[in-house]
Amino acid sequence: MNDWFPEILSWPFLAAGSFFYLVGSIGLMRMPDVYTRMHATSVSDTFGAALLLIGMMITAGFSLVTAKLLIILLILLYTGPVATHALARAARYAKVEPVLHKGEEGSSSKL
Amino acid sequence: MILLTLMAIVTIGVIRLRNLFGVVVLSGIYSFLMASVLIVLDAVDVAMTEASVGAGISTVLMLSVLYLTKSRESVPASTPVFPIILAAVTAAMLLFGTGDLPPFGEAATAVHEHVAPRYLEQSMAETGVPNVVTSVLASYRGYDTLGETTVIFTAGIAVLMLLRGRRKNPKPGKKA
Amino acid sequence: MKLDLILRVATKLLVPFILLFALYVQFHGDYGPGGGFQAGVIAAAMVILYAITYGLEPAKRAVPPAVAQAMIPLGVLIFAGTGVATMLLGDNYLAYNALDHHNPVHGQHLGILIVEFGVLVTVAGTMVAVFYTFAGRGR
Amino acid sequence: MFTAAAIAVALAHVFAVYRALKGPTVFDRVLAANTIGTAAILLLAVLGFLTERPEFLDIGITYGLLNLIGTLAVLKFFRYGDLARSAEEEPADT
Repeated sequence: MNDWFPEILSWPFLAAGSFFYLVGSIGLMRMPDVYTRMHATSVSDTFGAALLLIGMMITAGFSLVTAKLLIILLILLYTGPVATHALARAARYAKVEPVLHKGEEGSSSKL
Repeated sequence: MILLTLMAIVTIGVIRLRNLFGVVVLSGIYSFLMASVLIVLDAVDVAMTEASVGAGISTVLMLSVLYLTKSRESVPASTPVFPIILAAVTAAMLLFGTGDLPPFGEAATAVHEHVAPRYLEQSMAETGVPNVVTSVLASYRGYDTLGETTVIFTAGIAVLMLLRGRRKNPKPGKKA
Repeated sequence: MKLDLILRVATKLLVPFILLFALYVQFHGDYGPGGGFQAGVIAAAMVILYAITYGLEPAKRAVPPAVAQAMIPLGVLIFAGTGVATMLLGDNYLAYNALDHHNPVHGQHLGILIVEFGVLVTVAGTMVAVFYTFAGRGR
Repeated sequence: MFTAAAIAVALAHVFAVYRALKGPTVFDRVLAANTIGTAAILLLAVLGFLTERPEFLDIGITYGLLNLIGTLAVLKFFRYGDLARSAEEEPADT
């Protein structure tokens, strides 16, 4: 009967998710060193992905698809921070220096 | 198509990069893109295989191979002129050959009219399995799948024999 | 000395779900995408994840290399044995209709499941055994 | 709307591939690979909705579970130079 309602409701989520995803990706491209890039991708990996998936869930209604989307969302929210944590630790261990001053470009260690 | 262009770019990156760790990571990216392309082509089972093998296993196996060798590729001594010419000629011949192929995805070709319609129509009634890929793989073409399993078996046994055999001899001297 | 505490806890929580998903891919392969090969690779990836986080020795205690190596021929035997069984039941090699005389369709379904399970066993065993040999070298 | 989302995710692919090719350190490449994994999952989901075939989502779950394994393998290799070692055998560091 009101078929249009979930569609309209999901639009803001999809739009916001796309926006955050693009912002995070641009951050991944533009930021000066590894740590700030990780910071930028956390936006896209958690917020953008979550909003996109929630938007799709609203569109899908109450079905098996929603359950699978929820599983994907939980997996993303679970593995993303773990991977980023391991990445930051490994980068720190390999002595990749963060860029502290504005004039400096790139990281000082070479791998 | 964006994905195919990205795949070409990543492949060139794999060729140009000398740091082999970077090559491993890039090939992981390549298999992700490949799986996405297969999804676009509606080959769901193949995409799943590509995803599981390319993302999970092959990265780990390449890394463990990398542990046994150096981590940087050596610069080739001379520019390989003859192989480049050979590859260019082969590519030109293949491109010339594709001109005679029917358009991509057309239903009325010889390949699609032999047994495929029968599989698509009868598979549900004959095997009770909704996924046609599974029924073709395991039932209609059961001999082929048996052969593939035997190939995996042979490859695994061969790798095990090779690595085992070489480990015994240089063990006292090499291991310090 | 708990260096990778977060990774350890995360792995411990994730491993059962990967195994569950592998079984889902295996036995739901008739209805959705997937099948024996993919499920075998995912199951092997579970063992590899455990070995990466916890070290090779605990993984070898959990899944002994002898078991992994025995799984390689076992899967092929399951596959080929299905064919022999159908032959003994009075039909052609790998003709699953013979597995259930009352309803050939059920026989087909059962045969496909058994055969896919054989593929799973071989693939998982091969991947795990190859990983053990590669990772165990040079130690 | 789904088309816009698909375009956004595809653009994210482009940026991440740029970072993976350019990245000065290996960690940049690993980060880009991780991002591409996530973006591929979202692309699968969005494409599944665009083409009305939501069974693509199983593959998304596969990606999500296996993406972590590849990332962790690379990082573990960097940290210890060996995939087989466990952290308990390590001398105290960091």
